[in-house]
Amino acid sequence: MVARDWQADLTALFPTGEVTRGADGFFWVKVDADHLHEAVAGLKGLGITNLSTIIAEDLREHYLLSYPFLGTTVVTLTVRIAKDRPEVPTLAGTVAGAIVYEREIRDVMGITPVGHPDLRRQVVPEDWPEGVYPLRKDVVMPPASVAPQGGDK
Amino acid sequence: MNALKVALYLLVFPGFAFQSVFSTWLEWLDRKLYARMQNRRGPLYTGWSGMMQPVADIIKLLAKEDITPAHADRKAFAFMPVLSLAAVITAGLYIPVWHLSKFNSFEGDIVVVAYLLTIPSFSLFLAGWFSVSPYSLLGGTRVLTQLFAYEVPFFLAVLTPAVVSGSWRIATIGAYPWTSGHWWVMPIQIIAFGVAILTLQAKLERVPFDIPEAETEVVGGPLTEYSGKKLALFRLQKDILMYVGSALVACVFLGGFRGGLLLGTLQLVLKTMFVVALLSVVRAACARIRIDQLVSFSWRWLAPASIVQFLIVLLIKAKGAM
Amino acid sequence: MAETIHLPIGPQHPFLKEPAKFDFDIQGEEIVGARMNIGYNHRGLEKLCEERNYYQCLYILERICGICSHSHTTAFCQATEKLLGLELPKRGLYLRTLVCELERLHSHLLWIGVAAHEVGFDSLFMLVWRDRELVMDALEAISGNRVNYAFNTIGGVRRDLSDEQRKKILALLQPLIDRLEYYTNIGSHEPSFEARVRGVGRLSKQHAIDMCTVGPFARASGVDRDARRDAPHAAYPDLEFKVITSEECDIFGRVLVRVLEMVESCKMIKQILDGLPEGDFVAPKVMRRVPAGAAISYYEAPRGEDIHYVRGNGTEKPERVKVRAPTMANLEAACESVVGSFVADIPIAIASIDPCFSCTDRTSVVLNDRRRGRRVTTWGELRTYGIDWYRRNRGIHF
Amino acid sequence: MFEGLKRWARKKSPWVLHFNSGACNACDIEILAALMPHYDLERFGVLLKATPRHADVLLCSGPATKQIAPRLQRIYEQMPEPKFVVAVGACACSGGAFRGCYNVLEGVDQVIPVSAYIPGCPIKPEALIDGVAKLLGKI
Repeated sequence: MVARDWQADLTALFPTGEVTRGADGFFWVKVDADHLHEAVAGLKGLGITNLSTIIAEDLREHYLLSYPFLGTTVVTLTVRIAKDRPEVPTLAGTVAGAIVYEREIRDVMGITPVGHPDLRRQVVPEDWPEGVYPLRKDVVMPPASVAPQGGDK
Repeated sequence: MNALKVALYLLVFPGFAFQSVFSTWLEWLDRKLYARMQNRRGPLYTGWSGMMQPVADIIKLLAKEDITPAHADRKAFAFMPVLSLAAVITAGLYIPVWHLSKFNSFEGDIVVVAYLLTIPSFSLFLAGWFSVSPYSLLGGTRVLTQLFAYEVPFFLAVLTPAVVSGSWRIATIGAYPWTSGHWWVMPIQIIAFGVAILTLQAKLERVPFDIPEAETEVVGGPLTEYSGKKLALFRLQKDILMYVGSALVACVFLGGFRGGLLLGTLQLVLKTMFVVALLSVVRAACARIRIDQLVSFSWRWLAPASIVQFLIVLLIKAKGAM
Repeated sequence: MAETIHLPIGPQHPFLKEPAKFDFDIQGEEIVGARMNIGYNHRGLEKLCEERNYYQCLYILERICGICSHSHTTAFCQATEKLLGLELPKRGLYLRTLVCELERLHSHLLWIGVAAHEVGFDSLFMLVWRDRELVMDALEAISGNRVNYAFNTIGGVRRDLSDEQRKKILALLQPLIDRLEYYTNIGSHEPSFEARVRGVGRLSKQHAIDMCTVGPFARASGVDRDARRDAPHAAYPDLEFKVITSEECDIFGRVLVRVLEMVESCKMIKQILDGLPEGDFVAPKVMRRVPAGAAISYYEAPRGEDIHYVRGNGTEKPERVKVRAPTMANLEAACESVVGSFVADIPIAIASIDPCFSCTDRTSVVLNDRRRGRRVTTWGELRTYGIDWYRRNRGIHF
Repeated sequence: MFEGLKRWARKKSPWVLHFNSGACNACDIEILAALMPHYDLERFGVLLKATPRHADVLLCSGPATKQIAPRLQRIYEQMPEPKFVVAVGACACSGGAFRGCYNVLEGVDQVIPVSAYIPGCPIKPEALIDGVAKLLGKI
């Protein structure tokens, strides 16, 4: 495989974004939520199409979404999401594989992918209570254990 | 004296007692061979070399709680295993081994046996139907679909020796190579024999034709909801069906069981074992096929093959060679 | 047109060795719609990891899944090592990779057995599992356990490999390769098996790319991607191997890809054992406090890329651990590939991605939802219920 | 004598149903491995059955997640008497490594009565054979 100067390519692709290269050779690019679509389309142009997952994090001041893409290197787009407006444009139109992961971040972090075609519950059961997102730091879980009382065995 | 003989015939040999014992033993043989072909040991510690294993299974099932699902039709649900068991045991009485009289051996008994052997399939279908659970229903309809696929080739294959010998009586068909001296009729029926083995396998719902009970697809098929005694009856029925089917095939294709009580029984045992061993080989060497594949396989290959065999036999007959 | 029947499969069904639920719409024997519902196996592990230190996390993550236990710890160790900026000793990397490849062997053998079982080919199932025991013996010799090896640690591995063990594993490779050849033969020439896997569960290359499928599932659809090559990790950059792809796009292709991958694995194991560097097998000094920052690590598990994301916050406990198991990426595509085939194809088609729900389900959490009245009955209640039920329905009094 | 026969049959023909109540797969594959040529549980008359109606022994692996608990109970109810439950693996016995997860119960015995516990993470096939043999010895 020909080594490619990804740094140059990515910097050209994201003139306004911040492209950093980790010690492991993976790239991190900060992107605006509004420009997410263009960024993904741009990566597609570079031949990086495989969205591996979407990682949702609660960083207390804001949420952070990371979109790692695997081509012949790994490029991770990170998107900050404000706490008061937990929304992100959906990627469903550009990358079909994003559908599952967007459903997942909706379920566990409560970040709504705007324009998503199918927002059924996925990783949580269908009878999950509204508004409880288990991976938020401030989530109030119902009582931890429901261990039934003894009973004779 | 005669009444005693009839009672002996019905209850002991080759009636219920012999059939149950011998067929469970055949199941052991089948399991053992199957296991050996898979590099396993098979049952080992129940009786000598695990020989009592099928018996233990059936006794255990008989002693278990019997559950009828709430939605099921209670009477029909309980009737089906009895019906199918009765059908196969009756069919077993026509296997010509001992004391042939006009009651258990007559012109046309091969048709009666072949007919009786289809009843278990119907009762399985109905059992699935009356259980009212999705898997049983699916399994039940598959039993019926499968029945339509293999029944015609099976009939054609089993009737070929009948045409050869010009008789519809199992005893006569079996004895034909001996009485006529035409030994060569046995090898030329090899195609029909092969078809009979495969369709018998389908009748017994064993791999590769265990589509109705494919446990990875429809759990237990029509028997999903059966437990305890009723399941035990179905299991016994399956064993006896295996015995009767194999004995029928052995009788018409492998030269019958002539030679009196002792020699006849010995032949019955050995020849049936041979057929069962063939069945186990088929079972061990194949993957399960799909229902549509079974239907096309049996109409595209099995049925034509048995017709070709029929034509061969008719041609030879027309030449006047037998 | 036949009536559409709704066929729920799961959560307990013989073809699923683990609980998950699929809903199929069928017309006669044909499938017209498929939906999946996972989540029967959540244990809430990601949340649990936030309350443990990194070493405790290793034990938890190892138990995400019993089949690819080494994969998860490898991915997690790699991510943590990146955060720590650790340079691993070569021998440690090689030994880690050795277990990775042995695990791939055992997982693929397991899969072929299961696939054979799904199509009712029990003889092949038995034979494959018999040979799998060879690999299990090797793993047991190396790590002392058959399934959860606890072999990885942050900064290397926990045990060294003696020369005796090395020879033992080398001796086992040749018979294994011979057996693999035999299975390749069976897979491609046994007519009833072939009839069940050829042309079933089709997934086109374009679709495989769009759905972001991973692992052998994607490679069987002609997608040339392998994290071992594309996102180099462990000792893979030093090893020579081919990325196996197939243009068959059906289950047959998936069988083929896995068998050939096993042959590659055997070759890699030989390379590792022949060129095992001397030296330490674990980094001498590993800090317990992990600096702040985020790291993402790819690892090509037997089923596809396993991705771990770790965010450290300068303490002994991780701030966030995110696990993306390969099954997650493949399930939706597998569901779609079933539509149009027959009920009989469901097990093999779903199994063809080698689903691992315990991997997939680790994120979500289920709470006791009192609103819907879902509750756990105690044994005492059950007993009362049972007695009562018998009294009502059978007239039996205790 | 009749009782003796029954007991003998029960001992010699335990049909098992395997149920994963939230396990990590490790125990499950070891259960399967125990049925395979290397260990071959069929020697003892053990057959793996697909439906609870046919089974005598329920092999439970995994700590019983909250979602699975009602199903587990239903499966147990569907089994005909006499029935036995074997908790396979450390997490089925007590919750094991998952003890403390909020959606995990601490062991199968919180949901259904258990006749035998086989600890180990995961169990070895030998342990399973030993456990089943001990259970049968008690019948």
